[in-house]
Amino acid sequence: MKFEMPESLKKTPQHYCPGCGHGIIHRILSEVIDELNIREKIIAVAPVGCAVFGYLYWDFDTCEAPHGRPPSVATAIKRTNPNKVVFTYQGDGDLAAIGGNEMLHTANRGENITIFFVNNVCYGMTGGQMAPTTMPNQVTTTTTQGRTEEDGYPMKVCELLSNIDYVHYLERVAVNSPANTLKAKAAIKKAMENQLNGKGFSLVEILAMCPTAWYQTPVESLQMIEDTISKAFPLGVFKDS
Amino acid sequence: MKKEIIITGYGGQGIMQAGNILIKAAILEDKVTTFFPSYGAEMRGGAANCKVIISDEFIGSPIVYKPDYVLCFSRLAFEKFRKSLKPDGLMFLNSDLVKIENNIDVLVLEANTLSEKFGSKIMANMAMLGLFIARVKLLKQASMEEAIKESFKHKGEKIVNLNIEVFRAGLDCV
Amino acid sequence: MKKVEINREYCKCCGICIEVCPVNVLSVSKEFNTSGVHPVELIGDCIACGKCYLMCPDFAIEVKEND
Amino acid sequence: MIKLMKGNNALVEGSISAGLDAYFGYPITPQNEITESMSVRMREEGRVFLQTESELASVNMIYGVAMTGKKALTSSSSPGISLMQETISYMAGCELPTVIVNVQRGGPGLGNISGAQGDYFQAVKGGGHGDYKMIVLTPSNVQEMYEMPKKAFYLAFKYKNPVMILADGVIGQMIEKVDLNELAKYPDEDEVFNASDWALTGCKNRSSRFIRSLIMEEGALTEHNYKLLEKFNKMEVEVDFEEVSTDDADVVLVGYGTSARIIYDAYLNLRDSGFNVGYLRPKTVFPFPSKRIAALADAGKKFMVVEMSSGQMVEDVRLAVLGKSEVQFYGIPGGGVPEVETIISKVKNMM
Repeated sequence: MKFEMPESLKKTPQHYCPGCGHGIIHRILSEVIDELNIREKIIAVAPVGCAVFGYLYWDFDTCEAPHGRPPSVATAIKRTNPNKVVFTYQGDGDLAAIGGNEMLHTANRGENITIFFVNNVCYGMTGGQMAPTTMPNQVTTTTTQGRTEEDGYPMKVCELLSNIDYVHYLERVAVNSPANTLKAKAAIKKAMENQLNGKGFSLVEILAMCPTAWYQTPVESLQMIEDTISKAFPLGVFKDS
Repeated sequence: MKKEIIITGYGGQGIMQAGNILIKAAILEDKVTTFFPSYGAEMRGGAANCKVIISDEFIGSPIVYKPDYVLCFSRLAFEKFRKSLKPDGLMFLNSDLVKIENNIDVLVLEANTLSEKFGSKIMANMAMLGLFIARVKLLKQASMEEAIKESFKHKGEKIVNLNIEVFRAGLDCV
Repeated sequence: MKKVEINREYCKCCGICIEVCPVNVLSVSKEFNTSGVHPVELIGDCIACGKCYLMCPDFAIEVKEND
Repeated sequence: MIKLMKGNNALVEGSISAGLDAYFGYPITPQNEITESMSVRMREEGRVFLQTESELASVNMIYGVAMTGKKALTSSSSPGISLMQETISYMAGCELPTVIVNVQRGGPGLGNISGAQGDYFQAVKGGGHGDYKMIVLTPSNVQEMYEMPKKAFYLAFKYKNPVMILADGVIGQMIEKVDLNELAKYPDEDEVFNASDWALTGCKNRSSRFIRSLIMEEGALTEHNYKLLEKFNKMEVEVDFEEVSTDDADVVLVGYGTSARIIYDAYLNLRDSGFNVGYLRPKTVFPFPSKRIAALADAGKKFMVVEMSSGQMVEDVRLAVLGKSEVQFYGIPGGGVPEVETIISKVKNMM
């Protein structure tokens, strides 16, 4: 196995907080793109959120979408450019909150695009507010006494989408250990291959660390995913039809 | 020459169809014409009207406030439009649907009854067009019939001919 | 032989690589990089397992042939 | 080919003739014929049609297509256009060529479905956030509904900016004669429509590109805004208007879209009665024919502005006139239509 930076990643320091999961996901995604030799065919759609600067790190064509709308932007790019490989990279606020409707309808149309859904159970960029995926009792800047029932229950995107007939592939992975990261990379690869093979809508949900908003050290946040978050959001394949 | 026409009644009575036939006939005679429909949430049963202008010159507003002619298919529309008619204007009334006092100066036709004689009551609009053209002579019979043909050709020759027959029966009622 | 190469300037000293290293050959250095971070450094014999590469969020670690 | 056609349907044919690659829309009255007709015609032409889940999705889809240098259009009516404002601002910020059609209806709120002109400010003054401008074309007849999409795309690509066709329910719903002959070619259109130096097409044989409107580097957004401003100022040359009998006029009637047709009737009637009135119809409301109006004001002419609103475009007329001449306004808001007779009596009062 090669442990060297992929060509699809720019050689640059990045802006994420220490221990943030985005860097790992950016890298394994770029590795997959290199391995599939599709860098020149990629049109990526970045979200509003911490990953809005994806283009600073990815060395392939990338655009920004308004908050919540990457599935629509990607749908349109893919439909008018069926030979390109189009993916969105979205956080939990972007995909599950403001963009919930676009997510549902893009899935329901079985669009031949790939969504990478980075679930770090909070709004990172704006400073750690509650997200739809925030854990029960989790303290955030808008649930200072912990998330209560009145604030809703963690939204399980894979489980939700698994009821949609037209969805092809759903898997939840995590990047909190070397073994999990390798599984995450395999899932990302499979989701990209699905698009190349015209299989339709694929979504990979990736549980990722946000030590800053979780008020933890990076190492503690690895354990938080292991002990708590992956219990609420079980890892595994939810659909592969 | 510029004549403004309102065709009015309920959705489903062929109001828009009648207006469309008028503008098609007008185009066949190289006239300038506009058609502006009422449009709404109701597809059938609600109040509906269309405004048709036929002119020899450029038409400004397609909206008609004071019509020269009203072709009326409902009581409600009759009350509404009789007041807006131009002083020398004419109202054509489907008297199967609207009963009026005798002293009002309108042209009446039992259009549904006439239509039913030909086997269907949904051709009352053709009967009224016949009456209208016979009285006003705004457009030629031949271009009207050509326009009717154009409008119904997708439904087959039988339907075209039936509509033309009802139109002619309306013509003969003046 | 392959071994860890650390880009001192990219490192934010999150400590994840130290946590996942099975042979405990990574440690926080005493020196600063230009961002004021104590970057991670190699202090023993690397077995080139690549776990630190897999888990580094900062593009700061590669496992390469030593020249 | 001469045909009788609804304005909404003519817009569809004009868009297809203009080389539209993709249409996205969500039903709303009074523009449903556009979405319905696109569903048939775009598929017939082997191009992309999609009925979306919302206007948000529609506008973001045209945003996506524009990223790749292709021609995309969405249409809606007032409330739907309000929903699109965020992404219109993004498109201006990202410098993307798109066309948005607003078949205006009565507002505010859900309002009604009658033709209205209450969205002028939203279109011309920037309904979305930030400093941006959009070229706004105002069709006044079915022929222009056919011809303006091509012009809109040409200008959108020329300036890499969203362009709006600001119609209304009357123009959209009315039927009149339209000549569907092939649209004239702009001399430089091949060059203008060629997006190869900026579009996202995959980074084959070139370095990777990104398109963004988030510009966080110190001072960079100010610089970007100045660059945009320079572009908006250059759009001035695209100003277009129609003018009749203003030379000897004491009062010039000003209106766009459906209002222009109404003032034309008033103009003819007043001229027939011996009054010296003129007629001026902006075909673009951004850029606005301010210079021409200023020149007419300098020549001592008064203005009667007519709109299907409480008075929006009249503010631009007043800005152009700068108090040098009298500007009167007559409008009916909320889906009402100004009456020719009222215009006539108001103009007579100004004489």
